[in-house]
Amino acid sequence: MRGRVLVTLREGVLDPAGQAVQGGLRQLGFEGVQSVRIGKVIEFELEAMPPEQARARLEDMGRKLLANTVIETFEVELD
Amino acid sequence: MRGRVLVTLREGVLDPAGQAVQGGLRQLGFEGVQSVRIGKVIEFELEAMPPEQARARLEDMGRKLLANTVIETFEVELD
Amino acid sequence: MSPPVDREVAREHGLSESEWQLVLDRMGRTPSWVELGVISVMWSEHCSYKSSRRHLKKLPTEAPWVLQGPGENAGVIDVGEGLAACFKMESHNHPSFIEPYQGAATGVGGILRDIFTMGARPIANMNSLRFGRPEGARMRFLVAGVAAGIGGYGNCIGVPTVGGEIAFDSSYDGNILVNAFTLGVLGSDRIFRSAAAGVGSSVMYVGSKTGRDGIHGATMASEEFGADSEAKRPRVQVGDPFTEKKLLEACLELMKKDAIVAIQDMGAAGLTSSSCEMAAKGGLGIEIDCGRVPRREEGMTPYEVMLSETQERMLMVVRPGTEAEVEAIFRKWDLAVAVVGKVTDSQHVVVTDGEEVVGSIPVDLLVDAAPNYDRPRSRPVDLDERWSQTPQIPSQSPEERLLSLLAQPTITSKRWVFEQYDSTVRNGTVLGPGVADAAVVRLPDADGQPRVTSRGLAMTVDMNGRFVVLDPWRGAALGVVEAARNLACVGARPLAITDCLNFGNPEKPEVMWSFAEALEGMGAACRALRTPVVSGNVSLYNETEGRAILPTPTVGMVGVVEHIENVPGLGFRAPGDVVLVVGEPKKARWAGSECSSMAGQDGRGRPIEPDFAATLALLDGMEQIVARGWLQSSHDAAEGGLAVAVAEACLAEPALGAELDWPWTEDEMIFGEGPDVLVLSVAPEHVGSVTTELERRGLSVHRAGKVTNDGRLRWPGLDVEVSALAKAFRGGLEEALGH
Amino acid sequence: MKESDALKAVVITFPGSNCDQDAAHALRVVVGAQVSFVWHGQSELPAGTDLVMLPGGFSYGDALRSGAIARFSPIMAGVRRFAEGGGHVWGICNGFQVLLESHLLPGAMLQNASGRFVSRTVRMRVEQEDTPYTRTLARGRILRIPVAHHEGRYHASEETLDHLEAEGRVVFRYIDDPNGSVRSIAGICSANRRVLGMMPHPERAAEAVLGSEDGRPIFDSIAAHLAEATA
Ligand SMILES: Nc1ncnc2c1ncn2[C@@H]1O[C@H](COP(=O)(O)OP(=O)(O)O)[C@@H](O)[C@H]1O
Ligand SMILES: [Mg+2]
Repeated sequence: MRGRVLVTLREGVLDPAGQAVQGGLRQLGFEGVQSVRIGKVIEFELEAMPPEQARARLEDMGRKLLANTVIETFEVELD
Repeated sequence: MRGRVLVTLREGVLDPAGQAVQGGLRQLGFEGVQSVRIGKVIEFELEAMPPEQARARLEDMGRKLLANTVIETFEVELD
Repeated sequence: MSPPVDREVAREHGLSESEWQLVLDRMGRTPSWVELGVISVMWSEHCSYKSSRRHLKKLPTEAPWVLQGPGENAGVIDVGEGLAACFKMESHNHPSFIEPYQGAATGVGGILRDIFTMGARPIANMNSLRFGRPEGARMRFLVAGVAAGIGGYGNCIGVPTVGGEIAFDSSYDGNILVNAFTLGVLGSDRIFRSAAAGVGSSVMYVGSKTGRDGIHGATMASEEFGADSEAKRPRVQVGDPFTEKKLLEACLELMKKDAIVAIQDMGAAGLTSSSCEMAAKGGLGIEIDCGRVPRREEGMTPYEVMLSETQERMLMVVRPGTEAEVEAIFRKWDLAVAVVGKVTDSQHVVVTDGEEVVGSIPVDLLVDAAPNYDRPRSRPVDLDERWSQTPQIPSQSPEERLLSLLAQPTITSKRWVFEQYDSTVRNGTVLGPGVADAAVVRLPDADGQPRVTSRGLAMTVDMNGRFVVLDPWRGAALGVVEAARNLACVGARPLAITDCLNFGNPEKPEVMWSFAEALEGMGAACRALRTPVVSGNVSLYNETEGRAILPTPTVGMVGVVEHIENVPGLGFRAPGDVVLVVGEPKKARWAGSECSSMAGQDGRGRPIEPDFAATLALLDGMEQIVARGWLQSSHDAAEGGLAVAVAEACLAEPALGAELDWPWTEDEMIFGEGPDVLVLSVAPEHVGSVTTELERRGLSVHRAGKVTNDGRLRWPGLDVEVSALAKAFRGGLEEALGH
Repeated sequence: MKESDALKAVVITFPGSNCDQDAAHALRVVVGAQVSFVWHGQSELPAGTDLVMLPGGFSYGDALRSGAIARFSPIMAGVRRFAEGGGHVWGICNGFQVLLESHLLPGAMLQNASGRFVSRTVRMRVEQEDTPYTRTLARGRILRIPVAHHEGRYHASEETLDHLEAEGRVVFRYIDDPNGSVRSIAGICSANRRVLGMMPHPERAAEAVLGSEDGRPIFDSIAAHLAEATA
């Protein structure tokens, strides 16, 4: 079974890469972009288990390893 | 309006960051993880426009800048 | 709109009862919310040095070559040819414990800014790191994060990391140390300073836009970690080296014009401390309109704007009429730039939000009248008893002892870490990490750009907290001596030091006693070696749950090398070369040694008394010998003693062996630590001259044997394969970190 | 060499370039080049340019992928025209990454297999001597040159790789590969052999006092080649 954890910087935390990309898009002439934030997506292939259990496990991984909650937040998505 | 572009490494391309996370999870005692791949999520705040136009624009950015199709694939998601 | 200010709110801002009373007395009224914020950060330990100020005064700070001592963003010394070196070291211990990558990265970013604020182009970074026992997952995460963060920032901005030190000890389990050093070069007549001048002149803001980053980071650095610090979730700042690179180039570009009157980076406590310091140094007032500060986020209050610790920002006073020129340069580099205020003669820091005055504080209240404590000190009652004890070292074969020492995290090769640092960018690295006791970089031109020359700068960071905890006076002095000895190895003439004083809670009399003693010892050593202190930093409250770190007053020493083409590395070079041992190994002691720590005996004994005259003689002799190109290699004995120094000399690439016939009698002579002992290798034809030069200065020189290529280190009573040494040494850190 | 016949090299400075001065220094010291810096926002190269150097560094902070944004800088259009007109373009480290992202060379760069930045001196073998950059070097010669990068793992499809090998366009190969590059590739050139991209930094190995002079012959080669071409 598949799931993913999206890790993004907390709101208000500076995102230097996002800003550089926003600058790049401006140069490229892409208009209408008000803000860009870059995060990580961590995709998992898990052994078969009930969705509730998979979600709990991914949440736990997010807290313990995938995100540093001082500056990041995360979201779990299951297929 | 909001949208995002998910960029992931093509299948078959070695993903050391994913492997490191998999190793870290194992050390922490997480079981049942068969594979981990890490990609990027680029979140956009766009000015109001019809969804079709927004999608087209994100697709265009994905092709031109956000992903390098030699090594990556991408997916567009709109809120 | 702002909540009312009272005693309770003041306490939450870190002000003590008496400090709050002082505020009320001096202001004659209750401060506003913004005023309280400003006062509390300016009076924090980090900004006010309230516990340390009176002790720092005892350090020597002057010499004819000192162009700028403590008091500015960094110290500056004359290095000849119209050039000057600007350097400083700073701690980022607390943020790095919470978010190691960003904490370490922003530590590097901050020290870099201190250097280019002075008008210097940064050309070399070093760092001094202390970690706890590396076995646990958390500590491994911290080591990996700190290394990656230091590299991530320095590599991106393109300043080579040329050296450093890393030690592990359980006292740092809950409080790691991340001390970052940067050195830059500038023309000696082009020093920029921070004193505001010119009433009416514009105050300009340049760099990143302000967000709500790390508000109250300065007070965080001044508080002991409690178990609730996880819950407090302070907002750690994120570093942006790309923006800093642009800021660096833009500032240096502007500095070539005649526009800047004063410049100050926004470090801890951001706009608050930079504006207050500029006003105080100029004996003037300053007015800041928060409404004009470029922002990244919406709805920020003046309180947040004044206290934000967003990185990569600078404040400047500019000459009237140059505003447009300044703006053009920063726009070209795609950076925020704005006039945010002006210099006044009011002697007040006035904060407005548009037309509305939201704070007005007398400058002297923030700086001169800031608390200045003579904290109680007490000499530990059991000190004499501990000094009289001898560490009990279990008996072991010399081979086994040597192999286990080489694999200790503190001694083993740090390659895993320093290979993550770009050490060769800027075309100046003559001796980088891992190949010598001190780093050597070629002296660039006045713009800091590479050029062909024989002159160079040598630099090192050192301190052994195990000595300091046993005897703070001797320990701190021995740290300065070790730094000098490291410069001696590359034939450099030391000129000055910077320091970073990492201690526990100063409100504990024993901690305060060790702080004061260490400063006395450091001062004595600096006076004797004629290396004044030109800059530095103090980090207190390095404790977790009441347990203090080893007192660690790290020093960074800088010297000049006249012939960079002749500087030796630490490794043996050619079979047949003669090995000389310089100094008096028999003075080495178990006290404070790696062996005593491995045996759990760290608390016992007293380190040796430094012999400054001998160190001076060594410096002088080595300078002569290296200048003539007589040395193949030189290495000093430090952690692990003489035996480890010899083993490390065998482990250069390609590894060589050695056959030594110089007899040692006690394990303590070759595994103990303390005295100035050097291991040199010399081509046979120069042995006579080298020996004469050193003996002439009263130093003992022992002809100990020769370099071989038979793959063994042989010494009476010790015979071991070099490949076994290599295995222990090269894999030690990876092993310890579980890689 | 007279000022007027000195090689005219242009070093492009992107925001975030940090080896631009090093490249210029080596070009001056080793081959007496006349070096000018061109800001990324310009769209034209100066007339009479012999060689364009895309230096190392972190253009645009390496956001997204190294070289991804720099590729769209105005000057890259000029560089492309220069290359298409037969000009010589040399990209080192980040410069190589920019060349890949610009499709002036095939393939892409990935994060090092170790997942960590790597800074060390590596050995690489000269695979081709018939390029403007290696003509004074013998095939098989081993050079010791520093690397310093986080994204240096070269990648291309098998088909592209076979094609590159068949055309003799793999110019340098690592002996002790620091990053896991496919087929240990350290440097490649264009079909006309005039565009070279390489991860190692020969400009840091051009003076004995800095530890290695193995980078010098590459500078000597391109200078000799250009001197002949313009003679
Ligand atoms: N231990 C010390 N030894 C010498 N100088 C010191 C020491 N600690 C602080 N200083 C000096 O005090 C001044 C203030 O330091 P600091 O608050 O770290 O500056 P900044 O705000 O630029 O980071 C600087 O000039 C610094 O060099
Ligand atoms: Mg400063």
